[in-house]
Amino acid sequence: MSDISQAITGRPGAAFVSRFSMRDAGTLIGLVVILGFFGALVPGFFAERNLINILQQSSINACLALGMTLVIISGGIDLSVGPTAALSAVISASMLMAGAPIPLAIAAGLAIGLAGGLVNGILVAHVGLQPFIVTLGTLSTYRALALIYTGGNPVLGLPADFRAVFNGSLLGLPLSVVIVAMVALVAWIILKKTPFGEYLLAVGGNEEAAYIAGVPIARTKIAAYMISGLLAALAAQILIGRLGAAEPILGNLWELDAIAAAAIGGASLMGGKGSVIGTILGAVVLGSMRNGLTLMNVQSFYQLLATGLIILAAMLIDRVTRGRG
Amino acid sequence: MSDISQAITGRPGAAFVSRFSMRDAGTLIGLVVILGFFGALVPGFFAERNLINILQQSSINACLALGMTLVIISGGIDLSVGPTAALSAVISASMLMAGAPIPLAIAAGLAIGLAGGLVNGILVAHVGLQPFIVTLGTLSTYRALALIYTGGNPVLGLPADFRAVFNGSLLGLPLSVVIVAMVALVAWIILKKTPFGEYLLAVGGNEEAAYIAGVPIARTKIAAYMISGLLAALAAQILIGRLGAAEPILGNLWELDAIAAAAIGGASLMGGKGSVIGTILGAVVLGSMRNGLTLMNVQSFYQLLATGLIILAAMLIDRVTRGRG
Amino acid sequence: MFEIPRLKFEGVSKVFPGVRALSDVSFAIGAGEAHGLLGENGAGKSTLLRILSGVYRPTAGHIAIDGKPVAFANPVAARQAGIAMIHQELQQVARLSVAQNMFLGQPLTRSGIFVASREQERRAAEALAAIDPNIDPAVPIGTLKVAQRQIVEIARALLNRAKVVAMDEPTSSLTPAEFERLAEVIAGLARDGVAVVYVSHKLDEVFGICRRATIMRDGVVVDSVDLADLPEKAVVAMMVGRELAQEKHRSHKSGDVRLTARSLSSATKVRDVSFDLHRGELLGIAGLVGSGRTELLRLLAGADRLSSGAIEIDGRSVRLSSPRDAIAAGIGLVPEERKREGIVPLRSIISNMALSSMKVFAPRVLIDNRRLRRVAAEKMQRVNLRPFLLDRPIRLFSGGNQQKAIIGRWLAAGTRILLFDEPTRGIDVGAKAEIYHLIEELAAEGHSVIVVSSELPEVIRLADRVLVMREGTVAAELEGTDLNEHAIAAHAIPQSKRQPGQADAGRASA
Amino acid sequence: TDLAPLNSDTEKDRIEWSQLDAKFGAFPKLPEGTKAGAVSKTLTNEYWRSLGEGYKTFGGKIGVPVVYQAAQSEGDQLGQLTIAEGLVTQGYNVLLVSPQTDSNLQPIMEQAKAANVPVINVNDAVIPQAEHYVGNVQRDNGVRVAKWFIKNRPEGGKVAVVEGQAGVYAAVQRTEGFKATIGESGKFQVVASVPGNWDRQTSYDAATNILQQHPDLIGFYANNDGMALGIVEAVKAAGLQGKVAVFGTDGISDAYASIRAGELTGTVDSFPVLTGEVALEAALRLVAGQKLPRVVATPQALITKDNADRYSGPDARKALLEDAAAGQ
Ligand SMILES: Nc1ncnc2c1ncn2[C@@H]1O[C@H](COP(=O)(O)OP(=O)(O)OP(=O)(O)O)[C@@H](O)[C@H]1O
Ligand SMILES: Nc1ncnc2c1ncn2[C@@H]1O[C@H](COP(=O)(O)OP(=O)(O)OP(=O)(O)O)[C@@H](O)[C@H]1O
Ligand SMILES: [Mg+2]
Ligand SMILES: [Mg+2]
Repeated sequence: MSDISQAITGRPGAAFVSRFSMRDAGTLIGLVVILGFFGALVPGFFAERNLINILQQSSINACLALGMTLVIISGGIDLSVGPTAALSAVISASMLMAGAPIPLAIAAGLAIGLAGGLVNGILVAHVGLQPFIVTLGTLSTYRALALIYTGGNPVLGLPADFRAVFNGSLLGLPLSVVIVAMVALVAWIILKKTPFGEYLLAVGGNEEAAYIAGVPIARTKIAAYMISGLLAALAAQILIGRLGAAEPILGNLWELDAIAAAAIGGASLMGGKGSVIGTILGAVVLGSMRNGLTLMNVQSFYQLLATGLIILAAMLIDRVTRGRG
Repeated sequence: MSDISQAITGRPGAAFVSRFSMRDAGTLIGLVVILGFFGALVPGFFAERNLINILQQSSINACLALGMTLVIISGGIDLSVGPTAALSAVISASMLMAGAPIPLAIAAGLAIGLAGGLVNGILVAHVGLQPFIVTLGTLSTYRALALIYTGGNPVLGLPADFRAVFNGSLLGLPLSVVIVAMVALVAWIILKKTPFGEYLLAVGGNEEAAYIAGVPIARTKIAAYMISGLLAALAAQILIGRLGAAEPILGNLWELDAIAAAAIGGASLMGGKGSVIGTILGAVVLGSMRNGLTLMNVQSFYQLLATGLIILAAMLIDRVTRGRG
Repeated sequence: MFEIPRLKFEGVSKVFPGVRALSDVSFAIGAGEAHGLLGENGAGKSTLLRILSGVYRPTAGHIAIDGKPVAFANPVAARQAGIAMIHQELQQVARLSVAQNMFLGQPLTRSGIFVASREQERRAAEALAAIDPNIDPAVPIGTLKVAQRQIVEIARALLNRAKVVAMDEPTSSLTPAEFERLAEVIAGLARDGVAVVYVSHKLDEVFGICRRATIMRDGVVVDSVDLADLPEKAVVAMMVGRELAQEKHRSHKSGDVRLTARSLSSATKVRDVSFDLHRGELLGIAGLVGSGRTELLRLLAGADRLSSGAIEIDGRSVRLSSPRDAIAAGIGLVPEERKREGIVPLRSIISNMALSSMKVFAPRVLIDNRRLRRVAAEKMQRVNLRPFLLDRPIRLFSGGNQQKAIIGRWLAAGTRILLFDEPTRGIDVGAKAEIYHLIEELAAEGHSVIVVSSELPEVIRLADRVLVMREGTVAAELEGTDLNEHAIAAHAIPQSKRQPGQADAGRASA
Repeated sequence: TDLAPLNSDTEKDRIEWSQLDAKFGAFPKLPEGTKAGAVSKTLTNEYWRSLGEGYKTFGGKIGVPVVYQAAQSEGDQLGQLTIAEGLVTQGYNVLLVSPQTDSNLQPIMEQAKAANVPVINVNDAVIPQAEHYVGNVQRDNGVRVAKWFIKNRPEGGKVAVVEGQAGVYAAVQRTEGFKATIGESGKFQVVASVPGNWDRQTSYDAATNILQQHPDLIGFYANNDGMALGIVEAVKAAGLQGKVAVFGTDGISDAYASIRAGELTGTVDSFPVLTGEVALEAALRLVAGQKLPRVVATPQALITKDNADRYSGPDARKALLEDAAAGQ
């Protein structure tokens, strides 16, 4: 019975380690291939300055993609991140211009993100609508609200104090990168170490079983959308800090990049599966690609081609190294 | 044994009617509400001419959405319809400008659609990648190919003979409407009356079980994507016939409209569920909305708002009338 | 008699759209009593227990615990009221660990924030130890076998101190040895004053565990009886509403070899399996859980790929690279995990039945609907589908009736070689007899049949000849007088573990 | 900085393109190895490709290499920022940027300043902190079309606007200019002003609906040429060709072809190739150390069938110089 009992008991530690590497190694290999490719072709690609650029340029997408990952794990999707960010941005910005204290303006912006997520979550969890359609509807709605609120005009000239909050650097890294790294750490802890993380995996993995086990399905889903909204709002704050202005049309097509990052990182759009580390790697894959193509001075049509092919290639590498599923 | 003999002879009609109403009544009610709303507010909304306009303006989206419905039923999604259409359009158009016979140019355009779908299908079915990501990748790739092929320029001044093919009318209806109605009829027959339809529903409903039951999984999925590509190409032909020009940027965001139509019509993005009649109704809901808002001269921000809210409202009505699931 | 029962159903009714699943169900169970709940497929047992555990709300009537009426809004409310439930279908999240699954919805935490994984694993191991100490609580549950996952379900019900433990077919995948340990656990629960509701189609288990039982038929209570007073036959008669004739095995084997397996091996488990299957023959395959029976059937059904070896049908070698090939060669599989591999839940009985024979029903392009309905009605009548609603989505049928529809699928496809993997798992005595009868009829008609089963009486009852599998190979081939439970068990245990007199203690059925 | 936020349409510190030579002399000598980097909105619109052509032409003429990049699509704001940052990193001596929005390239201003690289905002969206702007007055687009209606349709009537993407600067300004000017005359009614999203099909559908409701409409103004060409087809399909005037914006080659064919009534050409040449010239004059006014205005002209030949082909520059001399 030796082989049977071995099959039964397994080697738990090994299993976990191997699951980490199984899941994320594919993405890592994809990243290494892309970095190697550009490193070989573009002089200065590996310059410290450029690597920091890549991280900074990936940070906003990474921030969104982390929220997206949680939503995707719960079996949903959030197409409304860009407009949520825009709404958050213009409200914080107009408060700042009206002289509101910085923490209040930031808090209001983040609250808008939470509220946007709450609406999405309620429509998905309590009303029972399909996530894709709910967030497609709120994609238009939130964008329209941002446009109506500002009359379509950007809010320009944000105070330097506010911009300083997000524009500093810590240990040589831009603050935005540090903030997103911290967000990633928290997301990792949430997913791996808290009941909520388990609930997300359970709800997305087998909703019926989760319900029977007493997992608060609706609360779990709503929380996922609220976190996604919150992180979209945080990304918006970082961005308007960088830009010094908030526009109602900010965040156009952000959802696709965020979904791509999560998927390259191994999240399954069928739910129940996804990894924080993978998503971060996925965002950096996309960021390095943009950066490298620009430095190679590739014409935009060919950049578009490369974007498409690299997304497919990343998934292929991932698929080959990780096996089916 | 009365119940058995009843089951044998059935009341197939009755069964079909009741299945129709359960699924599609919700969408129909949504449509009626929207029509009633605009009819009350917009003079001339119910004019025959305007109703024909609505049908014509819905026809392209309906055409795409039918293909999308089949893909969604199979458990997938096709984000690449717009770029597929663009590629098909510019290739047909440039052949026409080079003097190719009309049937050949159309055939080539449709073949491009099939080929685009084939690539999507193979990557999904044989390579085993996630449909969302595959078609996100080909969304960029096909668009880039169309742009590169034309250098970004529209192909203008298509021959009148070609345009006549799609611009005539039959029994007072624009030919494009007639063509799409025929496509819908074929799609309905496929879904309800052919083995392929059963296979689609089975593959999307439970792939593992379908496999054991001998359903040709890969072929079924590939066929769904190929039909979606073909219908995108057909939509492109209709559109360039109407506009007299083919642009490489044609079809931007078509996928969202097509998915919205399918979802409003009751298709589930989890697969295994969807209806041709519902999708057609969904496309007409969206078309009437656009038409009504334009006739009311609603300012663009508020049009966007209305678009979002109406998508949500249509899903809500649908949800309330149809019950959960 | 005047003592307040621990659990009481009072006039419980449940109506689903189009079906009345329960009508006015009333009975009571005392503290410390293990109470059987018996009935055919679709009698309403699971529905009743799902009401008890807060998954469904009754349409009418209520439940009383210790004399106090309760109404559960959700499963958590039921759990908090002291109800623990083992569901008929495994309710697990494949990617979470065993311990995470066991504590799902009620995690142990450190400082109220973090999951106390170690503590959960320790307590999970404790609960598991009573039945199978070999299950590692830290591995993802998706990597376990069905039987082990079922044991996890049982252990989960033991975590909390419950007043009522409801078990809906807890042993459908378990071996007798595992059942024995479960029986001890149940006895322990009873000693602690817990009321146990025990649902099983294995009557001997119910007789072994329970003193009293309630028998249901078509959603109503037929009677609550003292099992000690009744012979099994009488109970069965109450369940099905008629006496079941005990049939004896008859062979229909003819001379011609229909299928030959030559040294079949798979990449994972099956090693060098060879046998012949004759026309009209009923070949049984027995073995321990994990001995490779399912994998062997999947090889024959084209669902998995051979790594070496060859399959011949009617003397000609065939390549089975997909179930499609196998179906074309006349082979059909009735799979072990019905929900995952058998049914397309949203589709009707007709669609599920017709899936494998589209070529027959659509000779040209369109499906011949009239013919399809006629054939479907005929086949479903033959398998005795209940309720006889051919357009109803299959997910709304009980497990037994789903199984009948899958069997109907192969009848419709004109399959000549039928592979049954645990054909009567979760299926009641009435339907079981029907399925046995059906299988024998098929053999009599010249079909060749392979039956994999963990229930040895079932294999012996059905099979002309039995292959005993051990660790992926055929350890023995038993026929005629050699074919008995003891012999099978003896061959099924791996050599190294076999010690004199221990054959019966293994994981094989006895 | 102490610069007031730029409004390119009203900035006082400006110069007409035609006066560069007159005021600042012949083109100066450049430091050895000067190279220019340019990033525009997208290459999917001919307008931006022509602008790039202008950069290349001028760069070729004086031997300065120009790298011209563009975002992958209109609206890819962060992608454009990434590209611009890449150009700063790579050490180009001057940057010419046509931003997606008023603020998405803001960080570039600071990075470029730190690297001592001048930045020229070329057309469309206006970066408030921009020290240098080359381009035309967006509002003037709509004004010119409105004036055409006032002059050529003295009896007045119903007109409609098909707008670009909601919230985009150029669309807002052009529409504003048109509506304000035509409103002043008092004879015209703007019966519809609806989004066309820069999209031919959307514009076609919108125009069809508007024509159906207002068959007596006398004209359309579209915020770009692609949309205008879609509207032309809708007008033809409604059998109203010749009765409804259609104007576009940009002056792409297809618009010229359509004008010559008598279908499109007119377009406001803002001469992207010339704009590119002027912009690079201004940029390189900065590199050479000259101090230019904050805004260099580039020309535009309302093109109709009558003057289409004058403004296309090799003599366009001459014609524009004549216009400038005539003070138009
Ligand atoms: N969610 C549901 N919707 C509609 N009908 C249902 C639903 N669940 C169960 N039923 C029906 O209720 C009846 C009782 O089913 P139930 O599952 O309780 O039977 P059971 O006695 O547990 O059968 P088995 O022995 O096969 O498990 C069946 O006719 C079944 O089809
Ligand atoms: N390593 C594994 N991970 C997950 N599932 C497995 C693994 N090995 C086997 N299984 C599944 O467990 C079941 C047991 O199959 P197997 O052929 O090994 O044994 P068997 O003799 O059929 O035993 P059983 O009585 O459990 O059916 C099958 O459904 C198989 O797919
Ligand atoms: Mg049951
Ligand atoms: Mg098995």
